[in-house]
Amino acid sequence: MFENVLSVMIFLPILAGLVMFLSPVNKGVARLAGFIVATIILILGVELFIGFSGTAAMEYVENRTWIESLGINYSLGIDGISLLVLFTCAVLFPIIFVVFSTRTKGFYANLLITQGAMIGAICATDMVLFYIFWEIMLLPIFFMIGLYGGPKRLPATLKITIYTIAGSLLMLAALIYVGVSYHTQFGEWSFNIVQLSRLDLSGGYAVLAFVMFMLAFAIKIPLFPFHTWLPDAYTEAPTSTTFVLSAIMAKIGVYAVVRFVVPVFEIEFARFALLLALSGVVGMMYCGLAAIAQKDIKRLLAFSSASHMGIIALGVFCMNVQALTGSLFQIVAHATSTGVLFLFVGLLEERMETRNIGDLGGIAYRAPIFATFFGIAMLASVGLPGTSGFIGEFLIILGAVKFNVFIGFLAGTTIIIGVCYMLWMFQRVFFEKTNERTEKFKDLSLVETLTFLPVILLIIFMGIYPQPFIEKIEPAAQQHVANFSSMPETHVVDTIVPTAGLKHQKN
Amino acid sequence: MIQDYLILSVILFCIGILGVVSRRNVLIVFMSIELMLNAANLAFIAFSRFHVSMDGHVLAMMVMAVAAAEAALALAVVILLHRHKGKLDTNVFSLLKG
Amino acid sequence: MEHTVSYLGLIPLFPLMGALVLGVMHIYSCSRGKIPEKLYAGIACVGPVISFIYALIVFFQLKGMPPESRFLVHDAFTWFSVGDLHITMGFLADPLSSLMLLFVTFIGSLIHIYSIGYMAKDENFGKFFSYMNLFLGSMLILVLGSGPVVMFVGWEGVGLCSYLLISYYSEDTDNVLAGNKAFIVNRIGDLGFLLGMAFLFWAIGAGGFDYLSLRENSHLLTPGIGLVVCLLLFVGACGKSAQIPLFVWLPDAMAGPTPVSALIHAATMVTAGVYMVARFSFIYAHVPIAGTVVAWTGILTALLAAIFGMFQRDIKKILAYSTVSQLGYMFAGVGVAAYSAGIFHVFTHAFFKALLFLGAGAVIYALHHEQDIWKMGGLKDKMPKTYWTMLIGALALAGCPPFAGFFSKDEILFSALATGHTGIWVIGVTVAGITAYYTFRMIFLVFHGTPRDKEAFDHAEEAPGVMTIPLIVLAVGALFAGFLNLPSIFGGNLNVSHWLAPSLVDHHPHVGISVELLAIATSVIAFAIGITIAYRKFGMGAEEPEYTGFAKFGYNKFYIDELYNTVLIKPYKAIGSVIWKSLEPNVTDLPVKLSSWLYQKAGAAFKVFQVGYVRIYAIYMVIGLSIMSLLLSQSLN
Amino acid sequence: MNDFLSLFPLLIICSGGILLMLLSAFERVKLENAPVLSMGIFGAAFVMQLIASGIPESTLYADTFNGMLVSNGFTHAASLVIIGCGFFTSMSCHTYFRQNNPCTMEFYSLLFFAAFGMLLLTLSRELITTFISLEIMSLAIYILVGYDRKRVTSTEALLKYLLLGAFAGAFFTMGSALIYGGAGSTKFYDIGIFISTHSAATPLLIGGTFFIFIAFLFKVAAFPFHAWVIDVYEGAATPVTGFMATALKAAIFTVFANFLALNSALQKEWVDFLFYIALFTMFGGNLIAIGQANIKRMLAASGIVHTGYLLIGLVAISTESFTGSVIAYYLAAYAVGTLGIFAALSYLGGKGEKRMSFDDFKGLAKVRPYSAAAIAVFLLSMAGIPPTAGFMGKFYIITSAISAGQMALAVFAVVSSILSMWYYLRLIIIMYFHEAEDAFEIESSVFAPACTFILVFFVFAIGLYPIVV
Repeated sequence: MFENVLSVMIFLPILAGLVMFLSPVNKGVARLAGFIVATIILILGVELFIGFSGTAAMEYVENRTWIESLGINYSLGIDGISLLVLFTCAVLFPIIFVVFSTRTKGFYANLLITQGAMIGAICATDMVLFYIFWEIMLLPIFFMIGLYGGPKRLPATLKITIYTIAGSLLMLAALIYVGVSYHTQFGEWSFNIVQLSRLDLSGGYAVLAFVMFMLAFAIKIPLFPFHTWLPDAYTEAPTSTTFVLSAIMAKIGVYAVVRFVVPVFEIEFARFALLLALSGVVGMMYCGLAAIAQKDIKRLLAFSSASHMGIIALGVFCMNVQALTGSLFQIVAHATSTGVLFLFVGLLEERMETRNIGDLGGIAYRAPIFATFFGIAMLASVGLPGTSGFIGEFLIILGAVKFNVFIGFLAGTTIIIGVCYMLWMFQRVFFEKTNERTEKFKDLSLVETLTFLPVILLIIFMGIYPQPFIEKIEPAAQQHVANFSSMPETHVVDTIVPTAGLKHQKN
Repeated sequence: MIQDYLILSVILFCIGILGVVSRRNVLIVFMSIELMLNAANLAFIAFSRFHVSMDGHVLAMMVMAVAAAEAALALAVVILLHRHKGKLDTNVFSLLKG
Repeated sequence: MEHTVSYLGLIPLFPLMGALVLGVMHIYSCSRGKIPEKLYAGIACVGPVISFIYALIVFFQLKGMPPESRFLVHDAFTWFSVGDLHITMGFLADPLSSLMLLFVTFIGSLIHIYSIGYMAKDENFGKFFSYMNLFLGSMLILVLGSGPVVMFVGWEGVGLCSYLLISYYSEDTDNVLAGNKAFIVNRIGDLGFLLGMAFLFWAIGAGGFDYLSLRENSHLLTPGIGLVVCLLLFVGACGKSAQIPLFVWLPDAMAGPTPVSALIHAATMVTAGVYMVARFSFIYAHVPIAGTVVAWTGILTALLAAIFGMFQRDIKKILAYSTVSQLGYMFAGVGVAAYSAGIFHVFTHAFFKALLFLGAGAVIYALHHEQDIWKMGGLKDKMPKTYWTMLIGALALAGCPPFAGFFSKDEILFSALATGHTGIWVIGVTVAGITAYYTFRMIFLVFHGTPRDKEAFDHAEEAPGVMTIPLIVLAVGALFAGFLNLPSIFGGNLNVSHWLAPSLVDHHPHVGISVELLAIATSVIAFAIGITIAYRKFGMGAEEPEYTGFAKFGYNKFYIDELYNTVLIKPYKAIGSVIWKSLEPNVTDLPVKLSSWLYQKAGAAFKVFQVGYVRIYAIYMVIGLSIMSLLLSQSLN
Repeated sequence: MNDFLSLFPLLIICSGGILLMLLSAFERVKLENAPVLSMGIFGAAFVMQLIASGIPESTLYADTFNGMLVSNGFTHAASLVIIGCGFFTSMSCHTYFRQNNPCTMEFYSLLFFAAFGMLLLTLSRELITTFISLEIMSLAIYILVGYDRKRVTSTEALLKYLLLGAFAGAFFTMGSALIYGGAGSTKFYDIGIFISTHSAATPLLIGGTFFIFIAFLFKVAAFPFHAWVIDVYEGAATPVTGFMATALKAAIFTVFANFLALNSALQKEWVDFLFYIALFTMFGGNLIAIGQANIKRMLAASGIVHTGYLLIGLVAISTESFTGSVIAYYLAAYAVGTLGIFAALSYLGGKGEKRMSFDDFKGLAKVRPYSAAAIAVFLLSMAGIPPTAGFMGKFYIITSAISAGQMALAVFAVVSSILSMWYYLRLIIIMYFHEAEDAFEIESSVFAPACTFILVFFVFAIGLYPIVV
């Protein structure tokens, strides 16, 4: 069974979700079933993580021909690049089913389908397959925001959907271009990333394709200035959806850059790296500053999440092993810190019926456990040493300094910017005097405590002893960077940007 | 020699087009379309003479047959329209728009 | 190898475990049933004491070794290793860290004991001690860390604890704000530290990123990079040790409970910066310019803070500024490459400043949290123990021979003079005078003269033993600590300096005895002048003067807080709201909005063409085909 | 034998039409069963067509039809699509006419004649044959459009369609006349030979081809000959609209592709022309669609956009090794989606098509979740979201475009499909994210819903297992 564990992890949730849709079960049953499925996935994920031998190669590979005429295969695999993303996606889901009880069955079904699709996107090593899962994973989000979201959900959901689909359709054209040029260069059709990395693309269309790829991922991550869908979507979406969006889906964008863009478009990537890195940093500062001005905790966290994503993306663009490993590690760290903060805010909202920072205060006295957990997650998200947040940020900043001193310096400011808004929020929500609203705040129940405790422990464990994670991803990162830097420098200069635009089609 | 016939047929064709776009009475519009078809027939005949082959004549016959069928349908429509509005002005029938 | 020992890691571990246990107990007690304070107190004091014992063991083990190879290491585990960056969670005990270790654990333990009395009947007793233990643990990690990254863990850990403890009375917004300020300013410093580490790593870190390897490779460091690294690290030191321009947080930090001020904001944490500079002495030694920058920053801070100290009325604020000023001295010392002198001042300062704070704490405790020295007076007879101990502390601070402060400060000034930094020396001497002045201003106003607040005075009484005993112990320290590093001129042989020598790149200027005498003489004179002026003004119960002119200016700390507020904080927030209110919707999001809007409008406009007249449709066709045929005829020829 | 086998479906359809006409004359069958009967005949034809599709090589009817008809894989695929459309149309008609003014038996026989014309069209390799089959098809469709004599809108649709259709037909005849003049023959084969010996750029040929293209472009509603399609779709009965939107388009595009592929020189000559037509068609269609409030009109407009994509397929066909597989697949994918949604509309529309505007479908998901889900699936398929058939179709089209070096066109296609997300999502949002105001009571009939759900299955089946000829 374990040789195609990945397929199981992909299709078990999807099928479960579909069955849930079609069968007339009540929401309690749905929730239980969802929890069970998620737990199975969790177990499989952990098992897979332990079994992963940490070489630079693909493991748990599956390969079946699907569409011969175009060489599209159903091929899955996991390596150091995707391992931690998969781990995150597999591990964090059960929490949602435990914490939030007030949802209909459709919601749980959607959640499961999202999980399956995301795992698919993470494991796919065939570009077309990846694209298919990539698109599928958006649809449940669309429905979840639209059906269960906040008051201003309709514009938000329309915006996120069209914005992201716009990006991914451009990517579709680009990836077809890649496939076609593979066909013209090697005389056979293939969309498998391993083979595609043998391509050497150059010329205007390559740049165009690269841009289209990056656009899709930049929107998903989101990179500045393509983040404008994020505040609305994150704020209007139901908390668990926001959690999924920020904790996992955004990471898949980063992952996809590493997996699909870098190997294929070395030259273009090298040429645009500085620009991209800059946009990452600017986004970090921009969103971090915007977070200060927020009255709504969730929106504040949305901006903080965007800000951190900027840093994570930066790590990828720096393309040295420290930064890359840092990013891959930070993917988990950010999911466990900021992502979990979203869940906490969800709890807060359920208990207080408000997310407005001004209406809160003094919760720490009423709910020490909640405050402690929240505090730890917050400290992790501001990258305090001893929590998971530090390792990643440290590595990324280290790499950024190597990449470009100026960028490195700007990236460093994240440790200041982050702490500013977080402390500001923590002070107003947890300290100061309680008001009649927060007087009757209930601390975490035993179940909730036990649910969140593992995550909190994970945060601390990953801060104190990250090596087990790092040693699994580091070889892959090493090789990735090695392949990248083995790219002949001469290519970088002789690629021309299309000046005449698109008007010269016939080539 | 052949040019003259062609020119004539083109002129007929253009008259037909003009009729279609300029007139609003359904009957006249249909007539203009018939005119265009006949222009085509004329061209067929001329070309078949030019190529010294009978195909053109046959084709012309076919076209006429089809034209007749169309005309039949057209007349039915005319009656239908008259039933509805008592007018044959095409501009009357503009419920579907926007 | 014989240098590897297995217990260094335990030293920080005990307090950390204590913190964990106490924290859990506290949280437990919040929901169900209170837990007796005695239990908390017991657990709280275990950690520090055990660590102290271990510190002694470490000390003696090192003593047993040959001086040049005096160090113990303990690599607990590989923390993380990426590419050629290998970070081990390792601990290093060499003379420098062992000295720090000793007094940190010692004073830490004392203050824990003191706090049992001071914090009695506080409903968050457990929380307090949990934080204190956490602090001690982080501080020990900071001291013992075998490399910069491990040090950084402790570095930020103590920052966190100081935040938590400053905002300990968190119901009051100002305290929390003070905490935030401390944390954020520290973070600014940490940025420097972080970048400094990054530069250091890319320069020479590949061969191993711990002090021993770095020290070996330090000769590979190019001067340029070296300067950058030094300055960046010094930024970190400024943040932690409250030097210009980052000193603003320390006075506000007095919002925390007094033992906290004593332990964190006087004795231990704030000296971490000095420790760090000394740690990296092998780099600073290469770039004298950096040293000069450090020295001047330090001495100017000393001057500025001393001036502020002259006009404060809050007893803790006075002590806070004196702390800043003393830290300035220390930096001056390490800046002029007299590292051992700087560290020695750290050592002595820990004693007398902790002593002064605890004394002040006792006073405040006695007067029910009255901190304004203009409301005190005549407490001499009421609380003699406190008085005498504090007097000793004051003398030590003011640098009166033969108290601890005298020797350490004099060592610094002497080395400044000897290394030719005359300017620094002059300022230093002046500051010494000012120090004497404001210290005794405080002493006179608090203990001599007539009580200014009658009924508070009546209720005042001597603090309980659990508080006074630490005072006495510290007083002893303040008295005799100086003799540990007795310069040769007094027949001593600079024990501490020699002890520290292996772990520092110290060089002792050999100048004539006259210079040394000059230095001593001047500082004694400065002290004398300062104390006389103080006596003249406040000796026998002075009345509160109007703060006018320069005094007002000084009392308001030259309005530096206001300056920062208007120059940095307000704009920062403004930028935030500008981005959110106007930039985000009107600029960043504009293309998206615009395109969708255009699309909708265009669609609406396009409906016009669907007029519904069949004739018009025919005309469309004709127009279309005529245009096409035109284009075709173009293509024909 | 083979040639007869591949003609067999054609004959079945034709005789089916005649049979139904006779039956209606003698009134032997209850009107109720007419659709069932027609479904049966269509089904039989479909099976035969499947069998015929097994024939690998193409059959040229040299002696039977003097080379006027050719059947090959492409025509087989197209015929399959057309017959399938007929099948599902008659399926949804069953339900539709229960809740609208009932029709007579002739309706179905006309359906068959139309299908017959289409099949003939796919096979025809000669201009006049094309013209005749075109007219057979069109005349039948005209009548179907205007079948509901009592509804003035239906009549108006008929008028518009007939008028403009005849107009376009006239162009076709003129075009074929010119080509006959230029090439001396009306057989595609001979024309091809003529072009390869002489050139495709003689005035007569260009003029003729141009006129013929106009006729084709009109039938597939390409910009600027699209104006009629929206009104006609709205006026016609929903199942008929579905039939027109799918089968007719399939037939025309087949013959269009065959005509283009008759000689590479010809195709090269016209690539640029088609490039711009495709471009304008895509964006024009989107612009029209976004403004529509009526679902049928929106679908008509989106049909224009899909015409644009198919035109890209035509631009990209490589005449050397022309299989038409891409176009055929896209036609199938598009047909499945469109038929499905029209089937759904034809039973959700209610009495007298009272529910046809977006707002009428508010909160459909709350009342009829399965129907709403089905519609959503069809819409997503049209939008080209995986894993539906529409996605694979778009994938093939773009692939062929880029392989033919038409990168720009590919990008434009992508952009236009981004634009089309807008109105597809709009309907989904209205169905799902609004509260229901309507109980959506409908005449209980199993056929149309069954048809819908079968088609849902097909959407995924074709999408996940794209069998490319």
